[in-house]
Amino acid sequence: MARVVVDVMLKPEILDPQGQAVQRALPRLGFDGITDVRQGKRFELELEGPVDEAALARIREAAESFLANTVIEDFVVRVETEEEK
Amino acid sequence: MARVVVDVMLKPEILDPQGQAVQRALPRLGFDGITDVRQGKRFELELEGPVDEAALARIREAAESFLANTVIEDFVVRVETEEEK
Amino acid sequence: MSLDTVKNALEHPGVEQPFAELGLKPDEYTRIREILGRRPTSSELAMYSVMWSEHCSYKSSKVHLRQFGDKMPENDAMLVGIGENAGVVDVGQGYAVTFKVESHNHPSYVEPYQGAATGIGGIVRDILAMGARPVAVMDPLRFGAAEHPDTRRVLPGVVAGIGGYGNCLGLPNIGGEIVFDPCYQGNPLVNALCVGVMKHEDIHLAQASGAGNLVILYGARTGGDGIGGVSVLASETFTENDGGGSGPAKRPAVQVGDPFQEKLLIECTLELFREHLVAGIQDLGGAGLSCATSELASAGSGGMRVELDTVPLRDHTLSPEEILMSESQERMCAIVEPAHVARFMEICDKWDVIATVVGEVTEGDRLEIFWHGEQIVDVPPRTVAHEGPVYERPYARPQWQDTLQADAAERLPRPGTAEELKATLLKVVASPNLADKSWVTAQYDKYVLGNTVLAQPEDSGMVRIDEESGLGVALATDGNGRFCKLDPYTGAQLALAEAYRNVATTGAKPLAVTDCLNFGSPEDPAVMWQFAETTRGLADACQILGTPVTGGNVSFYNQTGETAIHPTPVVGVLGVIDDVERRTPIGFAEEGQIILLLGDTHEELSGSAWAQVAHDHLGGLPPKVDLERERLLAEILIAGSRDGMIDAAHDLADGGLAQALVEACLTGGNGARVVLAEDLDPTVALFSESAGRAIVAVPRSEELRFSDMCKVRGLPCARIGVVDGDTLDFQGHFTVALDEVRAAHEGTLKGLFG
Amino acid sequence: MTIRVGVVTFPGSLDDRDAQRAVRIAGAEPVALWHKDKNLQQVDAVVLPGGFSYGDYLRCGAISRFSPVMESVIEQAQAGLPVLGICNGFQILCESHLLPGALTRNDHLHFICRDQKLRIENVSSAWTSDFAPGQEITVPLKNIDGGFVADERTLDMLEAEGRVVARYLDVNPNGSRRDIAGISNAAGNVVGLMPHPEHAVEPLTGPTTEGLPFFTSILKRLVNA
Ligand SMILES: Nc1ncnc2c1ncn2[C@@H]1O[C@H](COP(=O)(O)OP(=O)(O)O)[C@@H](O)[C@H]1O
Ligand SMILES: [Mg+2]
Repeated sequence: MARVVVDVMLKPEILDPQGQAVQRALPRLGFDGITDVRQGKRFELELEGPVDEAALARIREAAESFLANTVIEDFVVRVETEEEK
Repeated sequence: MARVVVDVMLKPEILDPQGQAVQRALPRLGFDGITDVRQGKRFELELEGPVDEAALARIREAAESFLANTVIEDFVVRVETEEEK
Repeated sequence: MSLDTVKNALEHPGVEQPFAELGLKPDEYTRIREILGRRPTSSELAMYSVMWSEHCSYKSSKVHLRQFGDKMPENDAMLVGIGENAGVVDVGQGYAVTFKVESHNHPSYVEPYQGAATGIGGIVRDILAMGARPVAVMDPLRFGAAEHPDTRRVLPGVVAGIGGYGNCLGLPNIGGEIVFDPCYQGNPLVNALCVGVMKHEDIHLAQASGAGNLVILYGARTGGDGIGGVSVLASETFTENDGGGSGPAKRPAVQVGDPFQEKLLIECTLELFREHLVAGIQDLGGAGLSCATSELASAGSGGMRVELDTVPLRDHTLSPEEILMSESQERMCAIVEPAHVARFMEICDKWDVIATVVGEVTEGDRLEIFWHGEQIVDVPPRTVAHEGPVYERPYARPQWQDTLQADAAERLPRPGTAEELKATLLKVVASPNLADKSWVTAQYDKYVLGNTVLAQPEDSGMVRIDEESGLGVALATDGNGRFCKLDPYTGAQLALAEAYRNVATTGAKPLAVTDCLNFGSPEDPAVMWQFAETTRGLADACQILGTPVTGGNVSFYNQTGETAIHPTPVVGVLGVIDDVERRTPIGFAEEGQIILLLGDTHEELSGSAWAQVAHDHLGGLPPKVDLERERLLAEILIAGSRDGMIDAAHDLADGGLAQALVEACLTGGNGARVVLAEDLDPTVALFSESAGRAIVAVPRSEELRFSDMCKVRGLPCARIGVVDGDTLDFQGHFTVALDEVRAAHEGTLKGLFG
Repeated sequence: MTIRVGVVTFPGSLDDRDAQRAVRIAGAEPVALWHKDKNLQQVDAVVLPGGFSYGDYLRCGAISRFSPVMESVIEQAQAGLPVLGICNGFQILCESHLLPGALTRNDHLHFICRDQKLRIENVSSAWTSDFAPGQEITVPLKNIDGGFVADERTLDMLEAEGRVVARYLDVNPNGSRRDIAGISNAAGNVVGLMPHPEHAVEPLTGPTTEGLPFFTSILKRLVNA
């Protein structure tokens, strides 16, 4: 079994109220020096078969058409390395 | 400027209704072979200064106390590599 | 750990069992051994331990709660009383209404969002299990001091959780309470009320009868969440830093709700009812399958056999003990005749709800549970579900009670000048407890279902239940922990009186009561005395007002260390109104109308909001209760609404006349000119919290008819002013612009939490 | 001739019965449509009601968009069938690309339920023809993901083509770009609206009855057609 991660973030030009709220809160909690925060989604997909190019292509398609709304969001598909797990 | 990523995921034993909804939908859209989906949050933090151990320690603290709800969530802090960007 | 079967228990009687860790006392464990004639298996021990916990067995409260039955007033409306998931009341035209308030206090402190969310989920399933369509929710809440940093963690989370779950379910939130007091700092109270509607013939009960009928578990898969939730989160082992829970293994004690799943469960269940496919039904709440199977079997005529390994799991590593204790949300258990199973499954499939036959009703009188063919439970179900331990806990009036009562607020310094009086009024209406609650209630959907006639900030929530006839129900919840601390007997009666008055003020006839009794540790005789006094006061008052208690909930151990919360009974009253068109709102919407004050104002400042805000004082005796007067006031208010004499009415409670006038003016968008009674000190006139009072606004053309009615019936009715302008003008004292009052009243919660 | 207006129920739809009631009060016949059924039963118009379809998991409307009923709705909407998406329905229409843009988390991050003042900016769409030009109305608004966003070019296009159907007045309750509360497609038959006109059709249960013209507009158009 292998894990593929899809990261979905709002496009830079789209307002991210959640990220902004975090950014505003951090200094109040004593965490300074953070100039920007963006909040997005992370999907962890467990695959049955091998993570080959074909599988990744299918996942990219699923991300494009479903996991992300490409009107406002960008996404990145990547295979999770063992170390990250 | 450097970017640090905080990934926040529900603990494995906690119900993840969002991930389940995605998982149930995928086969209907023709995407088979995905045995499990978990959905979490991804925070991208831009730092003013260098990303040294001290900075990471502070971010870990922010994640622990604020970005993640450690009653139900786990988190991972990592420096984003250029290639991922 | 290897499987502990019944056979094993017989063969190895000497095994040491961790009954104490599971919260059982040595004598309780001994009793289990006597019942079974052997040591329990680990699964049986798990079941007994959760079912005999305070939360599930009511072992400390039972002897006191009995009064609600013993002193029950004659009431034809009561269709199902205490003992079922919720009481059911006849509201006419063939309709029945079921309602109940429950607590989710400890879980909401540990994880505010999910704790509160699953609190809503749980009470909604109780209502659903009676056969009713849930139609509205309410949320009586208590938090620590408004300015305390932890309140900033707990309150927004709780509110978001209640909204997140309730909004997603499509249930309008029609009322509730938000009270701040340092006594709730480590013990916030998250009570949740749900009301549901059905036709008389649709009432369902939690019982398993008819050998051969099947036991179907449907809804969410069972996971490791909430294991030990009942025994850890709602028991004496709860301590402030116990966030992770100390249940078995490292299972989370926190449950996560899935309101979408619950919405499907509701629609699916209602369709099952509609096709008469359900012979008995029980929701899964505290104690999960242990509770549902034992209660169903106990209330039914036969026994039950369950194949536990057929339960659909989210986590395949769960042991049978854990499956039995899991409090995974959004699950129901139905008893279904074999001939109906196929159709039952079809409907579940239509709603994408997983349903599994997990067992059957048997001829015998045992609850037997199997795991891969081996018997792990063999118990008489009544001993688990209904014949748990009963304690007569010692109780004693605390020593400090006299000192507290002697320290009356009537002796505190009062504002001396007009300026001081005005400043006091602004301070009172801006205080967190009396300030506008829109910051919270705007996060709740009050419109969904399209039947909400009254909601926040009205005196009671009101929903239409029949679109043709306009039949509706009204609900209010109240509870004043400060009064209860001063005198729990009177305090409980005041809570009931206020909720009753609130319902009547909107024009509905009060019918029945539900209550959530939030207290400290029952092992403390002082707390137990408060509890005994509260139940006695409530039962006595219900008898006089003719409104039976139909169900409720007890939450003990709301204390941090030795310090208990104020005794806090939250009382919900349900009323019925024949035509919701006739409802009376609180707002002064028409300029020129006459303002009348009904009832008597006494010098009663002890325990009041004024004493708290102006002097941070709690002492003395709470206002006196006159239940006959409450009854009369209610009759007048209902008649006034029915006969179209009054256009607005607002009950007087916290903050007294001052607060009531401010709310009526701000809501209606009009000012008022008011004359305070000459024979009263202005502080008393404005801030006394004497019970049995209300203000009404009547058109000039109706004034005489209405005041004559009051005179004939013997209800004091004083003309105190007129709706007018854009100021609140207390003639001879001070005038304050409505805008200034509004800014003070509406700015507080936004400033604290926004 | 009775006008038949379909109201789709998705799993998690909440205001479906309210929408049906509004249709009835407007004088048309509501027809319940089920998400798993492609058959639109020859209705004259479709309402996608508010709620949390599929729990709003992933993104509001993202999962519903792929339901069987939406296949037919998308196809027929493109051929001119009047479709009104309210709140969650608006989100579904955007996810389906029948309308441009997207709805994102409210800028204040809270669910908000309030009586909202709007100005009707376009009275030529299928769903707004019964309003007076520039009419100001108050109807309930309730959502947590109500902020309308689109890129500047799209926003300019919507303005230029008069496709902003309704705008927030007094308060922008969610950070919507250019105070947009509702938009239409180029043909004017598909309208998405964040506020809830179906909750403002009876004096007893709504703040006003000013939501009703959304439902009567469609009658006039269909009867005249
Ligand atoms: N304070 C109370 N007043 C009246 N009835 C109560 C009270 N507390 C509990 N009950 C009743 O005792 C019964 C058992 O309560 P409970 O175990 O909480 O039910 P459930 O498991 O359905 O939540 C219910 O009928 C409930 O209404
Ligand atoms: Mg129950």
